[in-house]
Amino acid sequence: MTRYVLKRLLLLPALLFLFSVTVFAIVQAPPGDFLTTYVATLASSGSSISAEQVEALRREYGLDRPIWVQYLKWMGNLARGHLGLSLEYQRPNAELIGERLLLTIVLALLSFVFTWAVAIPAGIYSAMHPRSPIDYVLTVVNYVGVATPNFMLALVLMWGAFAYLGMSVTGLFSPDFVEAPWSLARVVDLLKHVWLPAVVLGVAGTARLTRVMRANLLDELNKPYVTTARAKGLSEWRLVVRYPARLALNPLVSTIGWYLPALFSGSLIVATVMNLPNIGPLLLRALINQDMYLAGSILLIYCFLTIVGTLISDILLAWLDPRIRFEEG
Amino acid sequence: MTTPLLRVEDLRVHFFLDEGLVRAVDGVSFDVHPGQVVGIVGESGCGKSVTMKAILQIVEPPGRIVGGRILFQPDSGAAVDLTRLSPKGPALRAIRGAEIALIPQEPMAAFSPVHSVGEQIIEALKLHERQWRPSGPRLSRAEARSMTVDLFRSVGISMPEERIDAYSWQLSGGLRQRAMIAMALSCRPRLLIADEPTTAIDVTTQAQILNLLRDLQRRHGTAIVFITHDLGVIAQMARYVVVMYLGRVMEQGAVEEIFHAPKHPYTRALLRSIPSVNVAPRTLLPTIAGSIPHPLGRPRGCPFHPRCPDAIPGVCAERAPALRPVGSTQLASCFLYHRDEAVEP
Amino acid sequence: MSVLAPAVPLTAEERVSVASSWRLIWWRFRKHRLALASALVLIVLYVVVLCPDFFSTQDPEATDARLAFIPIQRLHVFDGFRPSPWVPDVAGRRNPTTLRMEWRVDESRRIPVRFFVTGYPYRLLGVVPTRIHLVGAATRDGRERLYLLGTDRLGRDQWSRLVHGTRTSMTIGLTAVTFSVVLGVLLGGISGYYGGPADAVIQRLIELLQSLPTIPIWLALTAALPRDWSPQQVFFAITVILSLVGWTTLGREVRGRFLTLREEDFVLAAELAGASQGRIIVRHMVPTFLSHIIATSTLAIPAMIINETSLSFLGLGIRPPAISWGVLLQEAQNIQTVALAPWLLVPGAVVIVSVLAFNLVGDGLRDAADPYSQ
Amino acid sequence: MSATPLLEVRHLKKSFPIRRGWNRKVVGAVAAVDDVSFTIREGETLGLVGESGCGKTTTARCILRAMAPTSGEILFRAADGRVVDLAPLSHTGLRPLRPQIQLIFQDPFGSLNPRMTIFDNVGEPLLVNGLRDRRARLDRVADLLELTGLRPEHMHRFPHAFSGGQRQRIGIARALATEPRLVVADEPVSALDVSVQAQVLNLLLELQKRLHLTLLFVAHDLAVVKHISDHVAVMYVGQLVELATAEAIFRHPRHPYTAALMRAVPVPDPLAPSGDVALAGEVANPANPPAGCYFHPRCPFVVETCRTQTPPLREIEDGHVVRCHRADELALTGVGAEPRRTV
Repeated sequence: MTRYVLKRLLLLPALLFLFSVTVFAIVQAPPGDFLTTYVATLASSGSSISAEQVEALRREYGLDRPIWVQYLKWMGNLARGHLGLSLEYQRPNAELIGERLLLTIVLALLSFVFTWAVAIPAGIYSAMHPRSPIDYVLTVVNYVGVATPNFMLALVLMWGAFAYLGMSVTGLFSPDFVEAPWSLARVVDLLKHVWLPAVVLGVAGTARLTRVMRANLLDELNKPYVTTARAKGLSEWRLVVRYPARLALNPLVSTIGWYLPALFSGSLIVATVMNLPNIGPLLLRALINQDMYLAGSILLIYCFLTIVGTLISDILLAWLDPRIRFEEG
Repeated sequence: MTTPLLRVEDLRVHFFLDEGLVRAVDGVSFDVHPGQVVGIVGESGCGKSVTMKAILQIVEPPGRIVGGRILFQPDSGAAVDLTRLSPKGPALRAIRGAEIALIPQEPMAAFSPVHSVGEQIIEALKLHERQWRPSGPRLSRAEARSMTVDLFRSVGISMPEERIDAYSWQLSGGLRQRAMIAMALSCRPRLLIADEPTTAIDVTTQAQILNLLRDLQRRHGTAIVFITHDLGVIAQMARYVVVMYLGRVMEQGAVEEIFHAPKHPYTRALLRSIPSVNVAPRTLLPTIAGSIPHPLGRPRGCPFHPRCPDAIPGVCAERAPALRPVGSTQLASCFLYHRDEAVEP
Repeated sequence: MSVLAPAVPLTAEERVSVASSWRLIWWRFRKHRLALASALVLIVLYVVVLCPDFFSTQDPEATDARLAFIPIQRLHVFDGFRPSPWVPDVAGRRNPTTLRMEWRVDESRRIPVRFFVTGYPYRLLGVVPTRIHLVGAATRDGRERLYLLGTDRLGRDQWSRLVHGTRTSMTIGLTAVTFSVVLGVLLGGISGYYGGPADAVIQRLIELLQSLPTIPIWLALTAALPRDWSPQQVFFAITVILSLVGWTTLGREVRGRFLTLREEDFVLAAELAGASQGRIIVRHMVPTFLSHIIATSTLAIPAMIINETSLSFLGLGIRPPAISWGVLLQEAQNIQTVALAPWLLVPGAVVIVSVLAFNLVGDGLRDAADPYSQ
Repeated sequence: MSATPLLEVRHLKKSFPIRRGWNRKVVGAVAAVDDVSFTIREGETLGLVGESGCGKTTTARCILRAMAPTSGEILFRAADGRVVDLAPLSHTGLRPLRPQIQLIFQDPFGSLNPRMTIFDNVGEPLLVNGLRDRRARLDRVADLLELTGLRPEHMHRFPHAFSGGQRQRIGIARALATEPRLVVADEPVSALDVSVQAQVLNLLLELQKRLHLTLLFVAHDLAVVKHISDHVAVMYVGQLVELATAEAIFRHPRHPYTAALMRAVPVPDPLAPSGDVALAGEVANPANPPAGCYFHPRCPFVVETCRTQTPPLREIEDGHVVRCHRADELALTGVGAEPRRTV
């Protein structure tokens, strides 16, 4: 088990390297660089900047060097914990990302908890009572849930709340707390607001997970070991939870690896619609304005979260399933 | 004779498929006396495994017991009709595993792959604790574990202390089946249902398992219902044999009579058609014409009549014969012996 | 020799005995009523894709600020008891304080709706010049118009725009999946059939692609598209981007199928008969997994549609003046506007219906795909 | 005994690499077939028996060249009289010989392509070997179906319309399509019901007589093997342990494993007890076989030599070869010596 985890950990730097190259290539891809965009923005707003100043800035950011030097410089800075300076905001990227990252993770984790807490019991119930009325209702809900893009759900909710209740459900804080420093009151305020986006974000995933759980469990229920357990005299509920549900969970656990990252990145769209202060809207702006080091840093953070998610699910799976533990160990 | 431990009476289990009705078990009756080994033999689709599942009330939907009785004689008191008990209720669960235990066909798939073998046996021990040990302190984990080790030893598993923590896929086929037998015996049941316990196993290992079962049966006096398609195994294991074909009992009787004086044309033809190490080699074997009909296309009347060499025109195709005595211990359902004994279709 | 009894009951025997796999699949698919109905919905949608102008009532690009935010005119099929479709007229009045046009439905004035009316000129299927449209207001003076789904802030007819958006969004889903299938079958096939080093390289590539955070990468890639590209170029680029990430699932599936098929007895039999590799692949392997690939691809289309819609919604996918469902929904980004004109959310409902239909058809196909499993 | 050998297998070896780790490094090998030699004469049947994992199927697949042997020779007398070594041949080199060696599968359900009609399934070997004319193929397939006891008018049906036994007949028809000289039957009846088994065995016996077929019959069921074979070869953990005529091997087995295998088979006669004295232990792991004789940990007659020295395969009687140190001194009993009680 330890060896297995160690092996996975050793792969991590290699993956990060590959991802960093990919990310760098993508943010470098647009024609021109952020200075051109910057100059254009300044020009359009009426102010201007001299050619010397542009050159100076270009040197400062190393934009005049060959591309691989720029990459190495960026990586070197990253390794030392410097995420660089955002051109647009003229603030350190680390500062910009810091709090938003925390909120991103909180949102994703809450949404994840919601998904599993709802989907697993619902899936088990459906599989144990196939073709029952509740199963049919759940199936319909699931189909619609899977088919609804989460930004659409957010829009409808926001519209409903605004048009019929006269309230706004955007943001993660009440106006008083948006800029306030962290305090217990602020946390409480956050909790009051965060559940709705968390649910919106989790609906499609919950629907999908319920369906998968139901299908997996139905498969498992036909296996001979279930007959053995039943012939042993176990009660139906205990039997299902102890044996087939446990085995039906295994393939789902391995999907945490992509589900968590999908939540991180899925929150991007919802956050934009609902105006949530997490890293999604920041990335969007950075991309549009070619604020490349900010965009690059955020993308790399997404990659890192993805890798960590995969790692966690692999470890969980190995812990749950002895077959994997022994094979790789 | 003693009162039977298990009496199956006119059992009917039907499967309600979208394509039509499959009468998987259609009027099966037999008795199992205490300490007796009864063999149920038949080809694929004869309903032998469904009969076994019906006894334990673990027939999967869309299958349903639609008729008949399964009377089980507990230690004391009157016999209970298992078909009357709720399949998920506590009364039946107390019988499963504790009074009637199962040895399934595929020992590989019959154990959960993510729980150790020992864990699954300990679970059974604890579950039925009050039945196999009505008084005394609650079973501790250590005690259950040491009992499992003893069980392993008694079924001939070497190094039981290590094997108890193994997962089923770490054991060889023979060991797995031994562990399965240990689990089935853990609560000292009075009836053991062995569903093709050696089909997936090699012949030398099969010999070991059969010896073990015979030995355990002699020592504990457990009654066994032994289900198989192998006539050799049935001849060596059972005292009393039930021959099934397409959901019905064709013939039943003491093993010597079935093998040496078979009455039903199906039994006779079946026995003649198997190549044996004692038959002259490279000669044509007497065969049964045709093949087993599709379960949805079961013939009217006696299910065997289209393939039967002795079918009586106008009789066998019309009505199904009833199971009636044809000798001292033997019963057969065939119009050759009881021209007028039919069951309603 | 022996008399042969049929394996299947005699009634349906002959029909089933000579039924090819596609016929068996069709028989099984037919049993899923919902999937069948959904297939019908998809057929209708793709007919719309073929000639959106025919189904439009007005030029989707025509703007008129004076006609902004006209509400939905409800279509009535019967006039009394006579089947004669009509819509009520709307009358506008400028609110003196907000200076906004306020529209009132006037049930007393009925605008008759007729089939095959003359409207703006276009080319049917891109070739035949015509002015005939499926439905329209039967106008006497050419003044009355039909707003089946109301208008947006620029006074554009929402119904006509939706019909045009359907063309883009439904096509993008299909083409992106086609690209994915080509990539997936090719790479997955090589990986599964030849194995060895090629397999190892392709497997690592798939793993790498699958562990990339998709949406941010998509955003970054689409943001990198030059601003001055034509709508066609953008459309093509978005398709490629969507399929670049989407082929991996299909690739895995194809590889898995090849791996199991290589072990099948009937494939070995063909090999031993002396059949060439090409024949084995084309005659034995491909027909076996083709139905599965079709089912999987059908199930992959909705994800593509949702992704396109999301990207365009954020302003990074299809860009105006091109129209797609996502572009239409951009109009609904402002909640105040939506509160004023809730019909702007209708394209969202269409997205949901089409995705639902694809999922149901895909599930039906998947269940029917393996007629020999029982 | 005077017939010419059709197939001569010499020192056949097939090992599968054991791979571990992310780079699939080869860390060892399993010898699935370990130095197997035998001869099949024209028109005869050789039964190859053994328990699962003994290498009998791998041997058969090597002869069919469904896989490449690691070493050894597979000498096949082709139709034109040449003797060809199949072992080193490439895909293209094998193609002209493929029609002459055919396989009957164990699984009647997986061996026919469910998406092709019976005509296309049975006709495929004809088509790929040059019979392009559809009419001629229709005639030939009709003949083959009749030969195997099926109704030719059913040839446009799909496999799903047939029962297991019928499918096995179709499989046999396909194997015979190219008029092969050697037919390898890999457990052809073990997946069939008892009442259908006899039909297929009879068909094989009849066809062999009529078409002068040579059969390699791979099976685990000793009764079936005894019934159909002229010679019997017994394998254990990849090795050939005994080879003799069916008559000799069943009456006087010389290897303790052969004798134990025979005794383990339950006889369908309650008055003829069998299987009472079971072999102890389990089949050795071919990835890690014991030293000396592979059978020694289970052998009731084991002596010190058996533990250390690998016994050679030697001929102790005319045509009776055995791999046992003590073959000369042991008096083992076979089966079928005493007549069976008849009804």
